[in-house]
Amino acid sequence: MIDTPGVQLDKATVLNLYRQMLVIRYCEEQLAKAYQAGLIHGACHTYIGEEAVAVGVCAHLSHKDAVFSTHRGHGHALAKGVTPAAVMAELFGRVTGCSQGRGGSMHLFAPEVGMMGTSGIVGPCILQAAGAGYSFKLLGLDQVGVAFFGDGASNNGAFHEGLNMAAIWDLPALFICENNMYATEVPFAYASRNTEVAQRAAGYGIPGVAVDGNDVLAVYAVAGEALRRARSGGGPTLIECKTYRTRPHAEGMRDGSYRTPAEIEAWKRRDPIQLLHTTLTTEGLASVDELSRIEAEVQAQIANGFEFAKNSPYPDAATASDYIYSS
Amino acid sequence: MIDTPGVQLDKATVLNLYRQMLVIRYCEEQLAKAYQAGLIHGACHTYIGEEAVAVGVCAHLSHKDAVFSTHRGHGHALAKGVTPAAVMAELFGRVTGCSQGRGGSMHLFAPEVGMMGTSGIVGPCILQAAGAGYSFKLLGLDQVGVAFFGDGASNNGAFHEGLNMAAIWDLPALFICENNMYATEVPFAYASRNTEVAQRAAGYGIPGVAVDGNDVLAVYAVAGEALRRARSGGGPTLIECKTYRTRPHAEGMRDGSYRTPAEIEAWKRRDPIQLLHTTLTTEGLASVDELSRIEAEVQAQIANGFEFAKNSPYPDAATASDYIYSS
Amino acid sequence: MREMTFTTAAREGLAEEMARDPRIFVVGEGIGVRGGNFNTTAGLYELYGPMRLCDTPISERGFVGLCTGAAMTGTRPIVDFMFVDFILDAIGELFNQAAKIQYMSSGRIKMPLVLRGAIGIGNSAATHHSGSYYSIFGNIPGLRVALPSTPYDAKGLLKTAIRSDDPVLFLEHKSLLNNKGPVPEEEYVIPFGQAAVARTGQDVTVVALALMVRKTLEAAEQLAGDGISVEVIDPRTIAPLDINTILESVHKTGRLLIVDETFGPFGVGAEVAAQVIDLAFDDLDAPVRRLNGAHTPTPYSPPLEAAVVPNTQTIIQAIRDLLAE
Amino acid sequence: MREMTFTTAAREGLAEEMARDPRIFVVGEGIGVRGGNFNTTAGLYELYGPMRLCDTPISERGFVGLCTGAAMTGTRPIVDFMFVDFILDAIGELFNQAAKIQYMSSGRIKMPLVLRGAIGIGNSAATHHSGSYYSIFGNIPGLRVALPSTPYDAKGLLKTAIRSDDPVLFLEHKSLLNNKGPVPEEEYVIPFGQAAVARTGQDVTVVALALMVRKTLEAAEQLAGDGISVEVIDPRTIAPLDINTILESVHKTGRLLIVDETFGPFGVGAEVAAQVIDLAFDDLDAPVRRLNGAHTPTPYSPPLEAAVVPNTQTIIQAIRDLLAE
Ligand SMILES: Cc1ncc(C[n+]2csc(CCOP(=O)(O)OP(=O)(O)O)c2C)c(N)n1
Ligand SMILES: Cc1ncc(C[n+]2csc(CCOP(=O)(O)OP(=O)(O)O)c2C)c(N)n1
Ligand SMILES: [Mg+2]
Ligand SMILES: [Mg+2]
Repeated sequence: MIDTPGVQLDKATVLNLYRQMLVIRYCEEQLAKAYQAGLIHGACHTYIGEEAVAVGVCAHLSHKDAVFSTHRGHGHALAKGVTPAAVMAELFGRVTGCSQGRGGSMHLFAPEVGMMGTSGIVGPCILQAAGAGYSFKLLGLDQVGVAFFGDGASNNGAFHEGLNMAAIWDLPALFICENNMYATEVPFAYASRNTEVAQRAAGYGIPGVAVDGNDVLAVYAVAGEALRRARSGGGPTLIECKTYRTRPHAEGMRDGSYRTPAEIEAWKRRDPIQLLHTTLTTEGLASVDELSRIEAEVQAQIANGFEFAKNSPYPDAATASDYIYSS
Repeated sequence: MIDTPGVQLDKATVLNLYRQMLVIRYCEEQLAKAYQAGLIHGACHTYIGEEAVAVGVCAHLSHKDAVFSTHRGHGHALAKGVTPAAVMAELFGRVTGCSQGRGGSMHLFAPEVGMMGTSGIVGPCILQAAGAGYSFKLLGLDQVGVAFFGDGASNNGAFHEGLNMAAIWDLPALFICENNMYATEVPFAYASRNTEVAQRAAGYGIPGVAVDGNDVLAVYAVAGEALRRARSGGGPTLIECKTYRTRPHAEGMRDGSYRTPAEIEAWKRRDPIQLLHTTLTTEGLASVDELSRIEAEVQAQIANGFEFAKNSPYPDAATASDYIYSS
Repeated sequence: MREMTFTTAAREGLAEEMARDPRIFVVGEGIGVRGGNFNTTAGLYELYGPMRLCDTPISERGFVGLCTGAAMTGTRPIVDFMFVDFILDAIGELFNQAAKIQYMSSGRIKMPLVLRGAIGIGNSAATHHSGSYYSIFGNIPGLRVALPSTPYDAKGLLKTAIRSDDPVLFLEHKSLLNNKGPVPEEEYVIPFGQAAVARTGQDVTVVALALMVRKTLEAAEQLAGDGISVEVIDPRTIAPLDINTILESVHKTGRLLIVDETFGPFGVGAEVAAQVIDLAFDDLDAPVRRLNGAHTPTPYSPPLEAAVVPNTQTIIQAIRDLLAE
Repeated sequence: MREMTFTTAAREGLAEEMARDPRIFVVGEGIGVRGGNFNTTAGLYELYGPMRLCDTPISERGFVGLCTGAAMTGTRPIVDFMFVDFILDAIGELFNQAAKIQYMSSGRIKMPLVLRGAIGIGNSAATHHSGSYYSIFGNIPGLRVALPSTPYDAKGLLKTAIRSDDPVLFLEHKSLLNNKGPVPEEEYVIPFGQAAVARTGQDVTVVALALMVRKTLEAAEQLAGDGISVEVIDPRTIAPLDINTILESVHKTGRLLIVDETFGPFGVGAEVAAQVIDLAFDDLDAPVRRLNGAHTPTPYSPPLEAAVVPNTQTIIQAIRDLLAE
């Protein structure tokens, strides 16, 4: 058993957090390589460095809870249960992709597991998660709508209107702001006079919590409490996860003109996976060997997924205009 | 001289505040009658009960400062220097109206005096006032952009995006929220969990001040300080004026299904004009006779304006498609 | 058959659907206790309460986005804009999200979302309360657009809109709301994509929508006195658009005029004309003509406002001009 | 004459205008130090600093509204959207405010506002980064819409857009940005409403815009080999639309095809077809035809994406079909 403020975790749960973060990390690393190799036809925004957020939150969710995400959504899809094979196949434009090749990196849909979509447009996920909360409340279900979005999105009108409506109607919704300090190359400190996103919750009369987004146990604890509140009719919570993307905004983009190598290095030293590794080994909850075994298993899983994806067929051009309408 | 916290006013200034509030009050009362008489072709949202806000703020403005307003804009136009005749003629659809009959109640334009427009759409005035501030800052002028809007508008995305941008760029802008507790028939206490609009300023890192919107001297003091700050490069301020409209949302609409007669009566007892009248006479700054003379003068001014307006011609139908483009 | 107003008929359709399906809810400003600025929901709050008749803050973008998410997760939202002009603040949610998600999800997510609002020019509503914008909605794949012109159509099309799993724009012309017409007791729905032949005739085909159907019927009545026989076709929905009914009529008359209150350029008349010229070139004995409202923001003053919309006289003139070709 | 890319030519035009008028400023995400996602402003931040090259928060509605207010008060804003798709969140500010305020103020307020963005389908940008939407802008009175297809036009039209006192949409197709073409040293501007005859021919008139001009010229070149003479007309602006140049061509050829990458219904092809039918009915020897991209959201996967846009082969086929009529 491991004890961190406000949370008790059994070994299996913690090791699963570790595994899930690795799934994202290795999958993203594979995608970055695939991008270099020309297998990815469009954009590719990796989640490397931010894995603890998606994993810490989604560990509490079932397939019936609805997640809505944004352009940096691979991690959310994987943490919600989309297979690495389906994510990679989607970015490779294959019919076996989670969106059957229609979407690519910024349009990942897997309603079967409650991954209700990522969006190339910044903002809408906040409103749609509130809407899922509205459905669940109206239908009397104890499910929750969860939005993942960046610091940049918190300056968009959708944030204001979405959080306000979720607040006044006590909707079962979670708003997870991944504050990685930049929107593309624009620093959040430039785009907002008050860089404490969590403080904005007060304007809407709902709880706002800031948490170390690189500490998966801390995220897990905060998200768990907010979800208990939401499921029991206590309304929405805004959670600001302070984190950092250690790769450029998108693959193929230059980096560093707007941030220093020193800053990047400092954050790499706070790598969420390394942090958990240290905690687990120092607290004696898992041995290095155990963890290495997990790493090897995940490596194999990603390798298989990659093979599957790149050997999958492209969709049939004749289907390009299918599914525009329900009938 | 009159002394209220943070403001010293000479008699002429105070009497002018009194006169300006009367101009709005009598003009609106005339318009309400005209609506009954069928002289007003479209909507008519009166400002009765809220006069202290427009007057207390606009008393500090020159024609070079830019005011942007909303559907309840008669008071702002009058306080900014549009003549009652031009306002009434506009609502009567006459070519002598301030918008030459194109606009009516919700589209009052008089750039000559810095009345840059009222809008039938709630929200845009906030953004446009920030934009005026941007122009003035870029051009190195000490002019200010001012937006008047309601509590309902404070839940619109334009509020969030406009205040945030004005904050980060230190724009010379003033955001005046007229919190009259209702948006049409929807109570602000329903539409927002935190009904203290001024508190939202903290989220943007700018000053937010709440003031008794029925006390013209208090509004005058708060606005004066905010304007000094804006003109000297100190950036924008959000001012929440707590006030009340004592007539229905719009002329011809039923009232009271959403608020009690007792509530309306209580606010009528705090009538901004009556309050100033009492202050002036009890503090011996002006005699009842002096004030009565002003009332008579304004009555006459409104009567003349009304005659002018209702005897003005309608625009020529042949001009209906003029001015769509600049050339 | 019993007569009722356009508004009452539409409200009856809404009430019937809300009674049969508890997943339906309505959002909008003043659609709760107040019953809607245009009485679209009068009496329903008392039956279904605040969750199913939900008053909103002034957050048009927000509640369209919220309802998009709701439609994706098991409920069937109806957004009541009062004036459709206000939808312009929500276009991103509508075009980039609601209209595209069925496609992007390969049909695994449905989008049962109705967006209703009052359209049209009249009563000096001025430029922020007179918009229609339907040709814009018709341009976007993934959307359906219904434009009833009678109480009968209002009820039948609204019920179809509510039962549809696609996002549907349901647009009600303000000047039609109090018109009365026959509405049967027994239940019915009107499928999308079926035009109504509002009047049969031999000499010329006139396609008109919403209020312009009424105006065109008046014009046709007057012209009948001069022995001119006008066929009037009301597409009722422009997405999908029933071109076949129009083609059959043009095959008979050889002449086509499209009367539309809204802007001409890139508008409904253009699309109808382009399809007819493509598919029935040899049937045409004369140029296809369009009569539109002026391409201008809507002015307030009565004489200006009257000058920017077609009326019975200008319709009559346009028909005479076309027959003279 | 010197050659430069579309992007370089447009940027030269912007730089020239910013140098001559200190009231001009640009807002957008990453248009400051970064120089723009599409290098639209590269090098200008160093010259003019953060007030005239202003990086913004992700507040599209907000900065369009802000720039509307700025344009009303003495400055000349340019909104750089990077992808025009993002303008959909600002449609309310654009259609209800920027487009209407000159009119509502009876011409006493001007609206010198440029809104630029990349359009078009390609490179698996998928459905949120492939939009064009120009027929929608053309439907709205008060707006101008420019669609350059060459570096020369990009510079000349952008300078006209910046000098205009009207709100102008300046739309740059992503697949054209790196195309090179001749651009003179000496200054020039291109007036709005003047189509370019991109290729003269006798047998058929093809109207095309933006990237489709290039594709149509390729098709015309190939058809020339078979002795088919195609006249290619590039309107360059669709609001205003130079119909006369099109009419003259149709008078000569008797056949008209409109090739447009964007959605067919209520689109550019519909408007051009409708005007030609109305004004040149007797000149037409065959139906007016439209070749459009598929009426669908834009898919990501290369084979799907390729299937939803016209290409040289489909254009050739459409021309042959029309000539066979
Ligand atoms: C409405 C909209 N505007 C602009 C963009 C272009 N864009 C894509 S990602 C991005 C930055 C997003 O920053 P943030 O929300 O902090 O997320 P992060 O990339 O840092 O994870 C921008 C501006 C967009 N996709 N949508
Ligand atoms: C974007 C938009 N949505 C809805 C409306 C309809 N409407 C007109 S006034 C009003 C209420 C405005 O309330 P508030 O902002 O508090 O101003 P007040 O009328 O109380 O002065 C509404 C909802 C509108 N004009 N614009
Ligand atoms: Mg960020
Ligand atoms: Mg109010």
